[in-house]
Amino acid sequence: MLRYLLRKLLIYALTFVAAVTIDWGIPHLMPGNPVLTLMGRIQIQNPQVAQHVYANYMRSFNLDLPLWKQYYYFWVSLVHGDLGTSILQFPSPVSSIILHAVPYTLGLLIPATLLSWYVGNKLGALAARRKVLDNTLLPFGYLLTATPYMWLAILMSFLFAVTWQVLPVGFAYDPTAVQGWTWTFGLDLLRHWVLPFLSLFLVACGGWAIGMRNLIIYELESDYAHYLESLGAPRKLVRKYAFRNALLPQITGLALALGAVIAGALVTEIVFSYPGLGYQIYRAITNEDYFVIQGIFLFIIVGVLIANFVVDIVYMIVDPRTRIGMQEGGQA
Amino acid sequence: MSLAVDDLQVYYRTLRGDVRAVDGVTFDIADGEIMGLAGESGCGKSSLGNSLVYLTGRMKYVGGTVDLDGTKLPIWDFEAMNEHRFRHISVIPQYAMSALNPTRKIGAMTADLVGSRGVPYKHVAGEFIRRLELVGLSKDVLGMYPIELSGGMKQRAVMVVSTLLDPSLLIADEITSALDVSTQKAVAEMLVEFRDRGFVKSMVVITHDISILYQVADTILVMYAGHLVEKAPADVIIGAPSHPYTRLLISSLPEVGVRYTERRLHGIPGTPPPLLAPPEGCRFRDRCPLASAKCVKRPPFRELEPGHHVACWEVGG
Amino acid sequence: MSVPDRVSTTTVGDDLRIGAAVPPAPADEAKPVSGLRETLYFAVRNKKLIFGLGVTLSMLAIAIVGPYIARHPPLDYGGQLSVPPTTRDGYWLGTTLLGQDVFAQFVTGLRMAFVVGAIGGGIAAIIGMVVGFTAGYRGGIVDELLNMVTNVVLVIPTFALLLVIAAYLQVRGIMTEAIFIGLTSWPWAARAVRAQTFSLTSRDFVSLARLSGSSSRQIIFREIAPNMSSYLFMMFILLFGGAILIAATLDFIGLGPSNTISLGMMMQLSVQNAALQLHLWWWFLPPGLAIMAIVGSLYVMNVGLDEVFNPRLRSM
Amino acid sequence: MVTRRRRRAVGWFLSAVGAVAVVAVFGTGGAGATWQAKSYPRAQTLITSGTQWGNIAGMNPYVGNNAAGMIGLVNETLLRYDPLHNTYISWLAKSTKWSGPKQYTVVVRSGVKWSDGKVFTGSDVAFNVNLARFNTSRWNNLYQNLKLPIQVKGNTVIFNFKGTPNYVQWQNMIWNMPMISPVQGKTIKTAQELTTYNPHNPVGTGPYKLDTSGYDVTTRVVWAKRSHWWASDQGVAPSPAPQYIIDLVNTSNTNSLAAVLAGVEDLNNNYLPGVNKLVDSGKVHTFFPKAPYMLSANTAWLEPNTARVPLNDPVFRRALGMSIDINKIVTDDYQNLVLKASPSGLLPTWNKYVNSKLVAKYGFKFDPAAAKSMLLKAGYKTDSSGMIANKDGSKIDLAISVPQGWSDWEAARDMIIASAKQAGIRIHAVVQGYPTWQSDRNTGDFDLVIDNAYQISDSPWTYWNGIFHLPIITTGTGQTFANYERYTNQSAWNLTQQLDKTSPSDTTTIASLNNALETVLMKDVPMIPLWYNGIWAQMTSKYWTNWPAAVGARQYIPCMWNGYLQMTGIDTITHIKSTRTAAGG
Repeated sequence: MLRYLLRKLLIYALTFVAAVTIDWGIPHLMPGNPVLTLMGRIQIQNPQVAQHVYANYMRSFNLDLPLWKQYYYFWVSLVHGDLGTSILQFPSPVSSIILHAVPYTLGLLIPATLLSWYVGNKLGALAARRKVLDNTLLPFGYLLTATPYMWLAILMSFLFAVTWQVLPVGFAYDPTAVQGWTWTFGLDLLRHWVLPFLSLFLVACGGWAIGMRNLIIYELESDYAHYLESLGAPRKLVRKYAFRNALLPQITGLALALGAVIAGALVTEIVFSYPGLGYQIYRAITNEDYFVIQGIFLFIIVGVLIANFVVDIVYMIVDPRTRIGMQEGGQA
Repeated sequence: MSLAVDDLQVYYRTLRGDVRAVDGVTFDIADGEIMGLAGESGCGKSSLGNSLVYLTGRMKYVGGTVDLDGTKLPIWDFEAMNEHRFRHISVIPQYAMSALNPTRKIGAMTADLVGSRGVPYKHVAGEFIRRLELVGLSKDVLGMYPIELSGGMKQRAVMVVSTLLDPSLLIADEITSALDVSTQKAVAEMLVEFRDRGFVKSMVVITHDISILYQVADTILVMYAGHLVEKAPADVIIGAPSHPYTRLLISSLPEVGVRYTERRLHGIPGTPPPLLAPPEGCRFRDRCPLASAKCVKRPPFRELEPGHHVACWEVGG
Repeated sequence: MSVPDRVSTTTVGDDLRIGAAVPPAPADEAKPVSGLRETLYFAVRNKKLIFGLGVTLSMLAIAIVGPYIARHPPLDYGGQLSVPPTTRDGYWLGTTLLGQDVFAQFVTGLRMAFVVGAIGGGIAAIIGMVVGFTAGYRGGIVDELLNMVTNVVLVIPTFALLLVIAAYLQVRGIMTEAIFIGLTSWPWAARAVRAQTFSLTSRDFVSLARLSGSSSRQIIFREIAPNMSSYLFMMFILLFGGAILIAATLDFIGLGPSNTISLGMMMQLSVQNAALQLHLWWWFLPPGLAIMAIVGSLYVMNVGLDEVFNPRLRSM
Repeated sequence: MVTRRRRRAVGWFLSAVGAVAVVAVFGTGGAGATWQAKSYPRAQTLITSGTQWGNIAGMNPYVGNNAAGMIGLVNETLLRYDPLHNTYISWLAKSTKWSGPKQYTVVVRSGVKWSDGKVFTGSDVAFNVNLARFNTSRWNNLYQNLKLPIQVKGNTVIFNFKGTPNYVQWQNMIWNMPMISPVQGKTIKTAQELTTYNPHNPVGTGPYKLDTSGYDVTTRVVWAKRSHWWASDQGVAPSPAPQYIIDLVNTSNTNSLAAVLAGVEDLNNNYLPGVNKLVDSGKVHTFFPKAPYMLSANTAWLEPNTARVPLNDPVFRRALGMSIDINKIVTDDYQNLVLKASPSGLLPTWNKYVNSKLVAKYGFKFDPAAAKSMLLKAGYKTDSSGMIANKDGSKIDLAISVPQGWSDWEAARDMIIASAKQAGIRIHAVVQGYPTWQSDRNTGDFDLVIDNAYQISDSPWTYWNGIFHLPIITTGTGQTFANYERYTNQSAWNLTQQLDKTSPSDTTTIASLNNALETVLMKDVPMIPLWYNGIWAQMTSKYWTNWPAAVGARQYIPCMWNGYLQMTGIDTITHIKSTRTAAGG
């Protein structure tokens, strides 16, 4: 058991290093020179001076070093939690940009992902139980999963914000709001949170419902279900087993979803001008603000890895098959 | 008289019409009798076995009656049958290897199961453990997941679970086919043991493997293409079969313990007739060395001598 | 785990429960011909499948024919500005704020969607199967390694890589995008295939094949793959739909192809050009609806197929 | 029932997580938040947007992306400039004058106080000019020409120059250099620190100060009105009505437009495609009630890389210019929100420098056919597909690039490609993100780019300098601020420098120099003027009225852009009236 955990940890460590290395490589693979962007903003008139300042910045961004040194220093500063400085928002450090954006994104993603998972699975289980529901509920499920995040966002923005003007078009809170731990501000946040949340929640929910429905139907037709039935076990018991076994793959799905939903969050935040990570990535990508891209992707990588690891553990606990399999050395 | 089946007809619904897998079958099983049910694959023996407990989605009850200890089994009614399943008639399925919920400990699963049948687990727990030990499984098995058991162990566990409520009839479907010879022997002996200890009153053991039946069965019922061919005490079937098909069947056994399996009988040219719209009369006649004009009429399954029934015009005059 | 002590070929034939695709029917019924006939029989009677297929094919038809009947090149700025749908001079879906033909853009976008779906989904499916089979069948260290590769691909945010590519290719085509999507969207497929293979590998008949000394490749392609064929096909369909959605997202954030128009780009441009505020609904509604229709019908079709391939689900 | 309980547990868990997540969002609000519950009073708050893209980088006036409005609302300038009337407005300086051929004298207003209560003096001016000693200051080259130390006598500051002063640049600096408080600025000790300087709450002389509690780098900056402001105290300007000015970070043009329509924003300085429709339907208003709707901010031009064949040939450049259908760009792409550029490209505010005779003589207009025949006459060949080929017969396929995602420029690019084709000139588009586009432009790795480097100013010199500046830097940074087209014309550059060093009083020389430069531009076509980008400004009257307008007294620039408040942007703010409360503040 412990051996298994250690091995997993090792694997994850390796994955992390590999991913981070690729992440680091990105800016260095890019054409164009970030420092020139900065120079463009300082507008130095005297060419000689410009050259001089240029050299300074190249040094302060370590861009004048050989690659292996840059890589080395990248890890060094990483260990010190230093993710570098934004070019576009010079001199703001990348870490502060992330820190400002993270709460908004998590505030959207965590509820949207977990609630959609929970509700979706519930609905799916219901649908698998009753044919009526299966034919009424599921079609919506298909439509929802098939909807591009941004389009649902556009649609809702168009209806609720632009046409009926019942909800704000964007931002995280009203421009005139005074921030603080007050109900007024809390409600204000919620009002701005509803549409982005819904557009994420609905799309994901449909997917989970369909997945669960199909899984349960499979389980209901499996050998153990038939055996129970041929021993006269009531439908209830069989369904109970089916539901619990069908839940397992959905747990893995959850981990994968956390990774995938970032994209959804990105476009949703763009449509609703929601100042989360997604919007920051978008800004950084379109402006090739390398160090911000690097930092945010690093953040995502870590997040996804952790999510996967947690799910591995959870899975190990809830699914005897993996647990036993791994006690016998993992090969099954 | 434990089981009395009278003119039972169970068909498979298919696109091209009904497949007459069980076509007018009549036989009895005495109390304490272990009846072997033999025949090539597709001869309907599994269908017959299933139809007594659990009509799957595409099996259709057409006619006939099944009486167990004098009460008529509503085999056409899935819900009504529940009452009898497990309590009076139980089954060890072909797929015993995968019959247990992989994510539930065997003890817990059994508890759920008997509990759902209105029997408090604690009433049977002791017996359960005793029987597990009887089949050579320690009580630790209760705390194990199926994956932790070998194929043979799972099979034995299923045997015990299926018979936990002392049904009067047990259907054992191909339970030995996945095992090696020695294990088969063991399993076979356990079946007998179960009967002798009265865990079950009587049994139907479905298998290709006549050699196994020789070890366990009191009587053997041979089927061919959805019809009964011959029923007689085991030694008679092995030693002195009278129906031409049975004879060929036995003679084609190279030696006891080796199976002929899927291969069609070498000795006999031709194949069994299709079971959709099968020909009238004896279904074996095309391949039968003794076939005569009479055979176009279906031969009755008549008693040659006490306990020995045969369906053939040509034998026993 | 322990392989059953010894296995007889009979179980293979008689165990009706191996592989969801084998219908539980008497032996004489399980002949391939009738199997195919049967599948077809249920196929033509399966509402979900027919519906899904119908919608998808009609979309495909539009994608193929559309560009020929469109009266204006999709990127031309010829027409009047922001005209609502009209029959006049072929602006059936109206024009954009800058006077481009929405219909032309729409049908071209549809075509792109199918291209991306087919190529992207195809590549992803192939990689996913190779990785999944190997990992699931070999297990052990191979499994762990492939798992790691899968995870790396999984955690590397896709845009990052595309960003690099984008920066290099100053003229990006739809193919680039499709291939890119294929190369990055296979992980879940690999995991699914792995899981399936994993469970099949522990089945008696595979163990048997192993015992009877067939090579891994033979086992995978003769024993395992056929038993999952329907599953794999359905997986491809899902990847197909997924690729279309991913492409839409990439195009929407401006990482799409540079030399053409796509449904995602239509959404991006309409949003950038204030189509919402100016109520130019005919600009931003069609692309989303189309994607929803294609991908949605693919999913419905998928479940339909599932029911067809897997008789146990027909009862539902 | 195990499962029942477990599922309920899951339910609780999830809702708990959800709650936490929501709280997390509250939390961000909490960052440096006050504990009072009220919101900023809308009726007394002016909400603007359109200047700040991406997070607010901070409070450093020497690097871009500083909080919008800081220069003008907090850190003021010695003079202001009104481009619409071409006049300077004495601001922190009571007076400024060229007190000698090599001497400039600034007399600082008395009675001006910093927001920290200290008195604003001449030495504060000297301190700020002395910041130009750091080579990271954009005025460092002017500083090189100063005799040190700067003489300060009370409120009088005297600058003596080593050589002939760069009159134009110096004057330009005087109305653009923000006065930052020496108390805060004294921490700046190195060139590097000048770029990383970032006070928590900048001390200034202006009418507003930062409301730190409302400041959120991702979303907005909040300026709160100061109880006293020298200008209103001394009757130089009315006291601004808005108690608060909130500038929102830009997210997307669309959402800005939506915000304007929803009355969330009072003044928006984004380019909003199709806004003309909303002006015509009376939903928003602009400086001009109809086309061109907007004042002109700068000249968008097509930069040919004059170091490359065939763009090194003036004839070809001229033909290229003649092959561009600018009218179509103006009407279709910009829906008449912009003006077509004059052949010289000088902004309308510089009309007085334009010599119509020269324009008639050297200017050109859209005529693809003429362009083609001109090229053929000049010895260009045509290739198999009938397109223009080089004189040696080699194929011509020019690459044109605009920053990716600038949708209006992308449309313009496509229109240029289309119309050039009529003249047989083959052009294809390349897609680049802004930084790549920029570094390729700076290092000369391009054929054609659309660009607009130089904002409206007090002298065409900034414009000429941008076109003719020499020498061409080919290493490292390449061209950092001018002459990206790499046009090498020493005499033109000499004229430009001469203009810089001509005393503002010598108007005749200035006129002739400008004419000479116009002539070079129109004859040699080092770059091709396209259109004038607008000073995008959409205003709504839900909460504020009395906005600037083309007719009447209020001819101010309604714009918060960096550098525009010290033009007449601040007057816009001091003159608007609330629709809710009694007029004034």
